[in-house]
Amino acid sequence: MLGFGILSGLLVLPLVGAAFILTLRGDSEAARSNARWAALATTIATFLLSLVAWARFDIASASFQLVESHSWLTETIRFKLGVDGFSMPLVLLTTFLMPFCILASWDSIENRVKEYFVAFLVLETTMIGVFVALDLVLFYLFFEAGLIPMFLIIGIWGGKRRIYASFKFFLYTLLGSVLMLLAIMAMYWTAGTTDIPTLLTYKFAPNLQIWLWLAFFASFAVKMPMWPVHTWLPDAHVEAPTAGSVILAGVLLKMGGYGFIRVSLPMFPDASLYFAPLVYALSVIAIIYTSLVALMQEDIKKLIAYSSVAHMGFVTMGLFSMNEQGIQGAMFTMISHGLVSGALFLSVGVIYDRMHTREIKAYGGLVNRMPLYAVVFLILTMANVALPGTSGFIGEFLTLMGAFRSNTWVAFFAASGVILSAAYALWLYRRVVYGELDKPALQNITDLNRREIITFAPLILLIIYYGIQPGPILDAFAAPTDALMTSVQAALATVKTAALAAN
Amino acid sequence: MYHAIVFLPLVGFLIAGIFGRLLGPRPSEIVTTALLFVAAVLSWVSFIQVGFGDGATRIQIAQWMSVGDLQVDWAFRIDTLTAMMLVVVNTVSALVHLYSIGYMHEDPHRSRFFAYLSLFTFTMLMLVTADNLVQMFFGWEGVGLASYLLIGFWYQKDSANAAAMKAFIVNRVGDFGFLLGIFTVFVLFNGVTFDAIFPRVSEFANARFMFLGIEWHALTIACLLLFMGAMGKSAQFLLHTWLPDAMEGPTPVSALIHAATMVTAGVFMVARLSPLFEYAPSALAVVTVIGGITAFFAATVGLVQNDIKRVIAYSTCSQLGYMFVGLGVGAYGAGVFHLFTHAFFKALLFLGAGSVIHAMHHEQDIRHMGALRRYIPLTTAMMAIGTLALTGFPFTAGYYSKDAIIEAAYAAHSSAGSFAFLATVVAAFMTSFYSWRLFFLTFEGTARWGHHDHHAHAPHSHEGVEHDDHNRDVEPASHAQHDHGHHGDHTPHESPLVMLIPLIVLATGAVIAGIVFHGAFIGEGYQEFWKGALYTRPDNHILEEMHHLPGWVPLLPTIMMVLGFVLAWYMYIIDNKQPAKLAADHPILYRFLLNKWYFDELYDAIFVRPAMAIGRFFWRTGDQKIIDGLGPDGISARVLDVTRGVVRVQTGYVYHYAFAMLIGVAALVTFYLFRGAH
Amino acid sequence: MVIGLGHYLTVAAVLFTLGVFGIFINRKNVIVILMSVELILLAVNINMVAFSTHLNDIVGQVFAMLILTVAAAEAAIGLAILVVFFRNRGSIAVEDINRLRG
Amino acid sequence: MTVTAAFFYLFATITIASGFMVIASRNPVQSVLFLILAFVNAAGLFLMMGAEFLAMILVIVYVGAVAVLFLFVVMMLDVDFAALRQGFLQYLPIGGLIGVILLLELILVVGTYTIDPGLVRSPAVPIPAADVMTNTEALGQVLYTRYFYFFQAAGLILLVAMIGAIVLTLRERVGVRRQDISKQNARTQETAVEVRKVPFRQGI
Amino acid sequence: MNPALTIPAFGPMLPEILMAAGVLVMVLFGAFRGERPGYGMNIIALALLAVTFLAVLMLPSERVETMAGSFVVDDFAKFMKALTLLGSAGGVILSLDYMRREGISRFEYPILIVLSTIGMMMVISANDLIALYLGLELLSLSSYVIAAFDRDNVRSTEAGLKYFVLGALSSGMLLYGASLIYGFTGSVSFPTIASVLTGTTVGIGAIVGLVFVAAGIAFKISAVPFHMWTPDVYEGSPTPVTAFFAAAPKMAGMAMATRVFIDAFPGILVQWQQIIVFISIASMALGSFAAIGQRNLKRLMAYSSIGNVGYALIGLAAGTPAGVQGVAIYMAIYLAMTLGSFAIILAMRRGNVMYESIDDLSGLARTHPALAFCLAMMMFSLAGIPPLAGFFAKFYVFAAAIEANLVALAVIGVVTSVVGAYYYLRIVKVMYFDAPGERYDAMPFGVKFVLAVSSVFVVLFGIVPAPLVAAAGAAARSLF
Repeated sequence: MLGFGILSGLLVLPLVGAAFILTLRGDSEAARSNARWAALATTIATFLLSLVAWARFDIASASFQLVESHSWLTETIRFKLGVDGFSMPLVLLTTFLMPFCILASWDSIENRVKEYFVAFLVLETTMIGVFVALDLVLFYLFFEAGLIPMFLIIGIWGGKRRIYASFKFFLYTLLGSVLMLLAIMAMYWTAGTTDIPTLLTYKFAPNLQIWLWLAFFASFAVKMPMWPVHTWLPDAHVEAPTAGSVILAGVLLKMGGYGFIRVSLPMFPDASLYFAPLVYALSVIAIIYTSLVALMQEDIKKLIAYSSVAHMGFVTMGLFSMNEQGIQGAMFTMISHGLVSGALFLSVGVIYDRMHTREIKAYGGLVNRMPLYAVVFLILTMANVALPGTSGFIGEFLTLMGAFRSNTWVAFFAASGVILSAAYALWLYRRVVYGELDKPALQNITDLNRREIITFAPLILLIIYYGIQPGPILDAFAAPTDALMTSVQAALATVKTAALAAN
Repeated sequence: MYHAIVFLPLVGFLIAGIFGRLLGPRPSEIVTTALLFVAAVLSWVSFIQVGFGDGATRIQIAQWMSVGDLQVDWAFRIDTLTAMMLVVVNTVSALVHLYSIGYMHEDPHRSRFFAYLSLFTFTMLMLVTADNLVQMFFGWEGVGLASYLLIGFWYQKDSANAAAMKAFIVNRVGDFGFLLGIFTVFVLFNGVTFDAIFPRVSEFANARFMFLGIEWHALTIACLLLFMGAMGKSAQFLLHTWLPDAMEGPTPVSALIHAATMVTAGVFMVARLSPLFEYAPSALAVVTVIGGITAFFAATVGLVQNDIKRVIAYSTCSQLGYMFVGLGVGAYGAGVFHLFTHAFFKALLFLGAGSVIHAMHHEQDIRHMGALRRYIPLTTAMMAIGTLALTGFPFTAGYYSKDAIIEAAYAAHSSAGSFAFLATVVAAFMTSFYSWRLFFLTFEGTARWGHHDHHAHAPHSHEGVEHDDHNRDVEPASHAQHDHGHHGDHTPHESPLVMLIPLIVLATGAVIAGIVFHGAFIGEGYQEFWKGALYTRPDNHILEEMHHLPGWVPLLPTIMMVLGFVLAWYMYIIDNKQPAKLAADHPILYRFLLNKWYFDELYDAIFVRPAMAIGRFFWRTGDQKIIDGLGPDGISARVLDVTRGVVRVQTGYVYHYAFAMLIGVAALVTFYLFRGAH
Repeated sequence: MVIGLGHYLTVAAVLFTLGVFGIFINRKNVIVILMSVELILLAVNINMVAFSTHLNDIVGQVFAMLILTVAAAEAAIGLAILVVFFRNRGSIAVEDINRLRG
Repeated sequence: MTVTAAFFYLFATITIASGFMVIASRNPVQSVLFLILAFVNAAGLFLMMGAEFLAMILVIVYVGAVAVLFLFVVMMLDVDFAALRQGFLQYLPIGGLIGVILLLELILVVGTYTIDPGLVRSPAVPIPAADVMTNTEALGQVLYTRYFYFFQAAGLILLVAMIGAIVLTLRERVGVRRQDISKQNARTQETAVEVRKVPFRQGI
Repeated sequence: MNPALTIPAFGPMLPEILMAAGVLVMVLFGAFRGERPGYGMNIIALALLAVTFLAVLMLPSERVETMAGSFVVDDFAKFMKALTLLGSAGGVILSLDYMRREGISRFEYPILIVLSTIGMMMVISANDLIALYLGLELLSLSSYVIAAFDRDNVRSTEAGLKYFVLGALSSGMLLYGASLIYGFTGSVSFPTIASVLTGTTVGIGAIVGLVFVAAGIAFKISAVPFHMWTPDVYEGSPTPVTAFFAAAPKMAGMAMATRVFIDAFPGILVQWQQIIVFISIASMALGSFAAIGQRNLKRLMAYSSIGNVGYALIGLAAGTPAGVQGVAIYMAIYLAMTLGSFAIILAMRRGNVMYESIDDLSGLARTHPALAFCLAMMMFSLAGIPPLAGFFAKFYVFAAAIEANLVALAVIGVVTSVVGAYYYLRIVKVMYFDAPGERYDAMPFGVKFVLAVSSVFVVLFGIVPAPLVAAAGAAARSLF
């Protein structure tokens, strides 16, 4: 069919669903219901399609697969899609999380239902696009395009300070990414192409690498977000509707990490080595600083948001440790954090839908009336503190190990995050779930309903499954990591030779 | 078989955990307990096979992680050490399951409780069967989780929640070290499985390793880091604060987790890693010193505690110190042997205490007990056996194991060993004293439990300079059925049979475990029994030397025991005004001990409060004032300032506009004139 | 003393400056601004003619002539706009042309 | 000092002085008159440079039409000149400073005038010598041939000026009696005159 | 001496001739027909523009000079003329309903638009300074008149007056510069100037002349600091006129700037590059910052257009084929965005009242979802967010700047674009996040048409960008 393949299908399918929802007339309950079901069907279909892609994906190969390429802006800037071991799991994560977002919005979104689902479906396209783009301009296009639906989602369906939060989110991330755009152009003029596979083999001059790296870093660091450019995240999380937070934490934050692994590390290995200490420092600060900040939060979502920042600190630390454990661990952390933090935000959404507040103080003793919820929240909390047996552990362990191999100081300080995360997460759990149920408002709160159980069950199963059997995901990372390691080690070798020559 | 041993508890957990609410409490109890008994029986079978036959093996279950050169499998490493631990864990666990059927029979959340117990057992088994450090860490944290859940089982009690949290977080501090230790080992040996590490240790005997900018003896730093994990889990000095608080959990939990099994995981770990520690003498010295301090310190605190469980908890802490002393001086067999025997008598003591508490309708303060011997004679007898074993009465289990440690400490002939010897001997005296104090206050003397409204009388305590808030010591009265304590019959009653049977079984163990096994664990059967599971360097002859000590050394612990008993007898039976007088005469010391050397307050002051203050500072000042203030908010405010300025320039007057144009032109012309043309 | 190109250019420059000056220094009356524009155009014409003569090239004069033509058209339109403005506002003071600003 | 120079300085001085008075004079009528003076003297300068046609145009078109148009508008708009006097000097220092700087720079620039002599020798359309052809004729020669395009464009500009002036200022006022020639011509005695017989002593 | 009487080639001028002839017919027709209601004259004007558009497209694509070298046609001229004609057509279409309802519907309006368009096309094709000046004056004089077209409105006439006074000053400056260039190079013809001004012997006079010419051009495209008229004129003029100003003359102005700098002064690129960089930065910064303070939509669009010109000038500053391509693409996309935005402003009408304030958009997403969506897309596009057309516009100019090593310029550009995004977002916020107001009247057909076309273009450009990009590329190459 015109040479468009399965990845194009992944991009188009949500748009088709969105278009269909747009054609629904009226704002009756029936129309809303149709919109919900259409959105759910679309996201599930997309997920199934991504499974097909996964089935066709050869995990042992480090090269890009399912590639399709069409002329676009010019002959050198093409509409080129493809996946490799780094991106495929992220695509799956995206398509997997989307149905949950739809489910989480089932009852909680009451006004402008159609627009809401349209925004979400468009957002899905842009997210998938980021991960499958094999052209830097295309990558940037999707990278930025996601801002629009997310801006609307936060701004329209958000909480009290939604306008502040949405503007901060939009402008902050935009400011970060525009510099990346310039770097992409510089690469275009230097290498003559924006084709990612070609650029992966292109060797940029070390001096240029420094600048390019910094420009990309500006974008990815904000997106991750890394300390000290993280402050948009708590605001955005707090104000976003539940599903928005899920996607924000689950997928959008991963774009930064994906960018590092797709662009910064392999294309600018010299600069990455040069700046690794900086990234280490920021990562460690992020882990400790935001964990301490999380400890003092009074808002559940804000607390989880800060914990996300800390986890992303592990990701950056792992990526820049530049060894197998670090890189694969970081990638795994991204997947795992996608599941865990997504599920955590969903679980905050559960009580928010009932009580319409996220104040920790407003809760307490939920276990008395919501035992099931307590279990779910407990498992997620444990996954969040990286208890072995949950997926969170694998990532944290591997990233720490990777960091330890390259710098013990980093690992030492980052490992203290293990303590702090337990502190804030358990304290949250204690304040919200444990204790006597003495708040009058909570007396009639109900436990998880069937829809919510259906929402959480697969997430929790996966969190535990991947904690015990991370193989399916880790193996996908193995081949591209090897490829990456060769280029990084080549850079390392040059640096060493230069150092020797200098001596 | 090993699959069954390890996974049956998991099955029990899943059944009780997932279907518990459907099945109801009774089926959950029966299923989990039955499965545990099966596992326990199998454990004994394997113990005999491995310890007295040739059953050591490695069982691969599945791959876990494979990243670069890091290969981690789910696998069992079965050797004598493991088999011994299997026995300890499954036996005690099975008995505790059984006991809990009686103890918890009023609790509406029983199925959850049994699920947790089984979960704990499973993770503990994973820990002891681990064939690599990471799987051990899995079990390590898993038992931490189970401990957290069980301590916080009565979630309506705020103190229980706090204690659960504290236990988890303090353990995490230890795990922090454990993790770094794993990394160090991995960097050195390029592997985390014991099979990859142990054969190559000697290659790295003199290796150096840069850690935090200091060049260390590689194995020493690795062992120290790993030992940090052991300190956390085994509640050693500095990381011990969680253990007494953990008594907030139901008593069977205390018996199982906080006496017999989980807290000994640290001991197990050091024993398991004996090949590493053997090459890190400095690390061993640290282990010895820490163990000695713990033994002494916990014993001092135990002297003055009034909560029956806390006394036993400090006793546990102290005994764990003994074990580490044994390990630290190189007598791994002695340490592990003490672990083994301790499991029996300490579980016995706890379960006995539980029986007392049960009898007293959840009263835990020994100041409000007394004369219980007449009401609950069987429990009293069991407690007596436990106390005897703990204090090291000749030919009880404790006698063999504890004395072996004290002897080994003497035999080490090192400064650390000497220190430990001194500490353990003094601690032996104190152990005897507080154990008998507990016994006498509880079972002898006059009944002090008649007035049920004792809460109202403030200075009722006969030692009472001050005492803990009572609410912390009382298990919650919210168990609906359990209101007979207030308006019903106050007479203590003996516990049901399901609770007594475990007591009897454990008492048997406490009596005979030492006689039966000391030969294999530390005596002539050592080599055949352990078959290298505990490694000693060729130049480590401490077990030999233990048998060639001056005659007074083996006698010393027994003397201490007798002295302690006599003193307790004197103070609590003969002249029971003495304790209060003594406390009044030395208020500072008394308060110091009663408040556990003020460790909680100290940690609160140097860790908890600063962390919160820093957190708040980072949030309010760092994030909101500095980062946001200089970053997004500040910039947007500056942008608006600029905007106001720019808009003001647009005055609407034509001449201003023309003037702007003129300035533009003049500026450009001037620029080119000064720059000059090329 | 020979009167050369420079003299004419200087005169033009002075006139040009006076014209520009007249536009932004004037506070009184828009008509004066229109006259200032005429001064500017006159200065340009002087330049054009001077260069034309100097270069011996008639293009400059053609240009000057067209400028004159356009200047006339410009004056017509300018005065027309001025008149309609006056009809609406009742004033042609420069200070009064300030309804639109910010 | 030659006569040429004398005339140059005469014309130049008067041009500049009256140019100054255009912007400095308080009465717009005076400004217009000074403008006329400036134009006339500029025409003198044109003459000295050999551009007779332009000089004449300047006087005829500018003085005759444009300046008068100005005068007309000035008169027509009944402006209260007395009220328009404030604020003249308010921005004078800074404005004047920049103006003077610009002036000095411009003079500096024209002072550096150099040109490749080759360019002077190869103009696009050389000016014919005065004895061969008059300035007017020379202009006419190129204007309608080579620069025909400009001529047409200028026509369009004038068209715009016409349309613009009309569209802005022409008003169809109601109640204003206009002359309609065809109507006048179409009048006959019957339509124009009604003969009534007026009753005696009663009036209409 | 009789110069050889040769008939110049009229073929390349066909579009202009068509327009000129057409406009004369319209004048006569209008004069005889008088004031009558109806869109007759507008239809004729549109037809004329359409025919001319076709004529432009049919022009040969190689470079042709005619009229003694004063008039040039090449791909660049074709491209920009096509854009200009589209802009003018937009201005006419948007005015249809408005002028009638405001009671200022007169037949001169389309005539003046057409005349002005002729001026623009002359400017685009100008190959010497005289043609440039004449075209510019034709364009400007018509513009002054239509700015004041609502002649009974004090704001409209004030806009016209301001525009006129400052425009006259700017054309005076341009002329003064032209005279200096003429004097210092000996010619008014671009190719000759280019051939003279090469190498190292460039006198300061020509550069100062260029500065003055640049000032005149910058005025026309409303680049800082010659922009001051823009907000006032945009606000005061009748809205369709503002739309026209923002669309068509901008095209011609940028084309003029490009042609002058690239065609006439290629030899002194290093000199004029600094001028362009300076005014580009100033425009981007001022456009972004000042727009934040606005409450009036038309005024906001004025600052937006100032900022956009700054971005387009980045491409010019590069002075490379890629840069000119960027300018061409930028202007094409800007045209669509600006017409679309003004269409929405024109849709804000209840009865006889037009609403122009940002607050009047409040809750538009609830009352007019489609309208709000279109405006939101316009705003995101103007902010340069992909995948909307505005992103590609910025992409090409920034890419050109990077290629030309103007990194600082590009960085400042992207940073100001983020500042600019703020006020575009604010409009989206008002529409989507705020409480809805009353509904507006149904959109007239013309407005709807313009809005639909431009929205489709803006949203879907990213899918098939190649034709425009290729055309712009060809246009750019024709200048080098």
